[in-house]
Amino acid sequence: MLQAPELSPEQVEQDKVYQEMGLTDKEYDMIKNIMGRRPNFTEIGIFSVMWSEHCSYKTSKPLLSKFPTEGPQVVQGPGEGAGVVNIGDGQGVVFKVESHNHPSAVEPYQGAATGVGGIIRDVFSMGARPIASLNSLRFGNLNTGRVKYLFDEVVHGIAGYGNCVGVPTVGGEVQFDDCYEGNPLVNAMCVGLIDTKDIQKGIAAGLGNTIMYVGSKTGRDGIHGATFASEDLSEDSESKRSNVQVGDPFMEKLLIEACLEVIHSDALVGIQDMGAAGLTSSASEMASKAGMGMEMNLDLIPQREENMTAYEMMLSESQERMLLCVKKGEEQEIVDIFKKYDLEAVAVGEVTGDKMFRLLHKGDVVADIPVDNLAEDAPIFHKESKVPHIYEEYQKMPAYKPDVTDHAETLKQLLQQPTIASKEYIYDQYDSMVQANTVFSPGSDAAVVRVRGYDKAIAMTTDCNSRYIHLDPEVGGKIAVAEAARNIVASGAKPLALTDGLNFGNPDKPENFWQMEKSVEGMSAASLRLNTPVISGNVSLYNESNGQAIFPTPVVGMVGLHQSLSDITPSHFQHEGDLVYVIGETKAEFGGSELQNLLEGKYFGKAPAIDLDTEAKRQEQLLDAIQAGLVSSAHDLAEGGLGVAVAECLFNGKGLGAELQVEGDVTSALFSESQSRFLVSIPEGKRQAFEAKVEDARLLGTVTSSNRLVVRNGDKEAITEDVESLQQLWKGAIPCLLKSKA
Amino acid sequence: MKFAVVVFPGSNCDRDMYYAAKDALGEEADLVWYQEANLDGYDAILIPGGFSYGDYLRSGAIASTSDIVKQLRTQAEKGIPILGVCNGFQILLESGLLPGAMLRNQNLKFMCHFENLVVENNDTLFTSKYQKGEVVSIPIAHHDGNYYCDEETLAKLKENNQIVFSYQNNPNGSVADIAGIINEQGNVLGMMPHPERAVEAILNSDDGFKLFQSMLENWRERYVAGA
Amino acid sequence: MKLVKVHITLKEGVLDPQGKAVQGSLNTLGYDNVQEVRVGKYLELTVTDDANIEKEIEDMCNKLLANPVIENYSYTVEEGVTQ
Amino acid sequence: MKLVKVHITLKEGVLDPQGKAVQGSLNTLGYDNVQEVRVGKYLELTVTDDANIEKEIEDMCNKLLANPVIENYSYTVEEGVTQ
Ligand SMILES: Nc1ncnc2c1ncn2[C@@H]1O[C@H](COP(=O)(O)OP(=O)(O)O)[C@@H](O)[C@H]1O
Ligand SMILES: [Mg+2]
Repeated sequence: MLQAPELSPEQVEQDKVYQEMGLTDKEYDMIKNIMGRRPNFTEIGIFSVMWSEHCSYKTSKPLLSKFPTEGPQVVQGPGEGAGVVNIGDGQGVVFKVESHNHPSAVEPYQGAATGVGGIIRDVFSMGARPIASLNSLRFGNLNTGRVKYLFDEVVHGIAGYGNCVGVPTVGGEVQFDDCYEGNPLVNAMCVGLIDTKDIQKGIAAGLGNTIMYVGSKTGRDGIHGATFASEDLSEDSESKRSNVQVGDPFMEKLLIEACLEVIHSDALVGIQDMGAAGLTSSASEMASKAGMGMEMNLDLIPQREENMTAYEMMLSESQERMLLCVKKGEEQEIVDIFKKYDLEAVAVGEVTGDKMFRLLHKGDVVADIPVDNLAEDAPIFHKESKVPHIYEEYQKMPAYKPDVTDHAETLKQLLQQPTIASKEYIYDQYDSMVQANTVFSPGSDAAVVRVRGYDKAIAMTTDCNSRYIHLDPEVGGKIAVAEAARNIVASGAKPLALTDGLNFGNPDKPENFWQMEKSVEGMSAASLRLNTPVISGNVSLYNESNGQAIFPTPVVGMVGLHQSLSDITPSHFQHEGDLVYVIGETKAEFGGSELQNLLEGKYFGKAPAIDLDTEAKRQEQLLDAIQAGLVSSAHDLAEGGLGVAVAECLFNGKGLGAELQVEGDVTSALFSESQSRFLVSIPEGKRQAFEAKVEDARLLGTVTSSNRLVVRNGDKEAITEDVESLQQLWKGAIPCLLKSKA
Repeated sequence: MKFAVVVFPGSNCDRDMYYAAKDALGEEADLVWYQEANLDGYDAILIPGGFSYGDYLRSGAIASTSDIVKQLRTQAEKGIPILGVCNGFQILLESGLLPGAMLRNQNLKFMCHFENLVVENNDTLFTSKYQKGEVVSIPIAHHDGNYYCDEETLAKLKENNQIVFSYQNNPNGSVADIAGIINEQGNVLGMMPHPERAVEAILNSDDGFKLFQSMLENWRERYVAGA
Repeated sequence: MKLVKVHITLKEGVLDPQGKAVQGSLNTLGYDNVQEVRVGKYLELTVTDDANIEKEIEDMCNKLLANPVIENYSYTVEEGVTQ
Repeated sequence: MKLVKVHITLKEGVLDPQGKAVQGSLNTLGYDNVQEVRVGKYLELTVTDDANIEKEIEDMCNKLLANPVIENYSYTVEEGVTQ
């Protein structure tokens, strides 16, 4: 059977095998130094995964340290499986985002499915019950067969896994742009609920305590190039086998229930999922965090395939596996709990006092590494940064002035842009209601899930307009955070904290690194000003195809709290006769806008400006008005500007319409993407109270029962359209693109 | 009234069902693990939705071979009301407690949204609080909800008034727009839509609540008032 | 060791939404000569030798592997390959 | 008319959760001699006669019927039965 011929330490050095594993000569020398000898094949494999960006954050750590991570609401910041914020009553909300971009490009269904599974494990390994999932997706334009296939299969994979494990998928976002054609992005976020007294840590503490393995058996899943590059693969074996990771959501569901039972056992010391770099990272991190060492006997690891080598077992990314540290002598208690769910908990090692990570296999010591050098003390590299030429050009360009004559027609076209069009095709495939707590399913600004038994609810969203970040990463980074917070506020909740998914190109290119730096600075400034500290996150680099990087895409996942269920505010208009206001001023800002894309087929110029003090003030005032019961509906203005936002407010099948009056340049009024704006409707009788609270609100018109959208500019009618037909265009756009022949 | 909610490996609407009985309706309810359950002494049995055994092979198939199905049969014969929702319905079909089978939705996709159902038969233990012909809004969430039976079976279902709910706009291709059917004896109801997700206005509909109320009222009439 | 190959197909007369969709896609891709597609399952069971194997396989099919309301099954028993 | 029978199976090394669940269930039902189960697909295509049929079937498998990243396929072409 397949077996990597184990190369000798000398060969590893001589043939520079470590390079195929992603280590540089310099890193190899560092490792040799740490070990005081040449590392063997297994050891170098272990270093290569632990020192990869994914596990060590070796290039992004200096940037991540800029994020504000503290606040009175923060219970657990970055450093554990997921972050935790306080929501009162002894409860916390646990959340994190994770990317699965490259696996999804290779095998979209399984790539997306295992991405969902992985992030759910991060959340329940903290001891929390997963209560909601969200995602953030990026694809090329839906005009090639390959992109359509990727899109369909990714959505199918998210649904296939999420629906089966019984965690409602309540929200997400998707954007289509050519830069993602060869490198789609699949980021998944999971939110959990916990009694804060139950929070678990991934530590292997207590000399002599037992390390136990639970879940799926280990196969050769996801072991990358390295093994196969170093052996003679006959064509036959290549075509007959595959290393793609396959998810088993049924196993995950059993693990969720069993682990949430196990956390109440006094026998449990620590628990962690096996995520990226599987057994290697979970084991070494648990030991390193506890200041201990660990010894494992690989003969005891449950194995799905025959003749697996130590290297293969340690690098396998088989899914649905957990590692536990259990008090010595109390293993049976743990075994019994898992047994009820048909799961086997197997003792595979123990905590040692020498801070070494030692592995035995078939009677030999196959690895013996100072554990801190793998985890806590992995190296950090400071990359070169350089302002990209294109940025300077964008900054010099005169403001883009779109030429629009038929505003009604333009609105119709914008509503059919896939990034704006209805995402029902996607979210109808997600079970968004299981657990029976979903107040707002996908389709609102923020998803809302009530906390059963309390008068409160949790709002959540994912956001990132990467077009602005492409034009100006610092401003775009601010906007990404501000937009997420705006969505939370529009739903009537107070933003609490965020998780970030940093998706970028190759950081070795100084221009890319500059984008990372600036995005992070912008995001940090906004999270500081809006009091939404960063409590968890994920970094995915090298998102490129054919040497072309994606738009920088630092996804923001944000969570907020509704202090009372009565604060929950829909984004759609509710009642005939309500007054419609826009909060915030509108300037002629079209750089990176949906209109620019529609008219020019590309993005250029300056991103819309954002002032964080103004942003914060408007959010606070609107939330105040909502909490005072003055607001019927609230929606943030985003892609496509006011025109698109008004139309969206009418798309709830209530047969309502609106009559609005806009001032000045109609194109700007309708389609500019100026920041920090909301569209709200309020009962006529609350007018005075509302205007007293919200400074920058301007009356636009009223909600009618006519099922027509009418927008006037002076005495000219800029738009008079039937809401029903607008809605059909908006709803039909994505299914229509998918059906059209590539 | 005392409800048992049977939990299989992979059930995921078990708690939803439990809360519908316990919190919304305010009656007693137990979550019972399929291997340990003793169904004697319960006034009604709820088989929740989800993906028992991952829905591998066929939805509900593996669960339908487990020992607890024997107990379900015994209780059904005794006249105890049994409600199977979604995967629960699929398990009842696979075990032969209800006739027919489920195929994949016609569009091959999982779908989750509110559907309008027509109450075709309000003369059952489960629907007496509804009006005949009443249209109710209840969510669906399934991949294999395309109900199939042969013509002979369908004729029998119609003749005996066993079709309890039908879809106003058939979303999945079910024969005769069937959303829920009852056994001949009138105490085993299977339905794809999820009434337990529609028992409070804050969840966007409470149209499912009357189903639980009907069960309670009928139980009271039979055992409390009558006794 | 025996290798049992089980084929499970939808009964005639039972609508096959998957088959229909596959056929539609094939036709869209230009394979106009595909007249009909039926999608079934194919299971490979590795079973230790046993005198009663045929009877057992039939039992398994009836009890679990196939649903007689909608499906037919057939099977073959081969000498298993020891890898 | 030809009847094309296509078997699609998971490649070696690929986890088959479905097969595992079926095996577990068969074992629970008392069929202890079932050592392994792998679940695949079985398709029957009715295709009008065509000189190029083998090439076309392979194309169809590669493009649509099988997922070459994780699945293998094999097929046979038989004289179709006209019913
Ligand atoms: N971009 C980021 N911003 C803030 N925290 C981050 C970021 N990326 C990773 N982290 C934090 O670093 C820790 C380790 O992350 P990671 O290795 O992705 O977790 P896991 O091992 O669970 O996959 C986590 O607590 C995570 O929240
Ligand atoms: Mg983790």
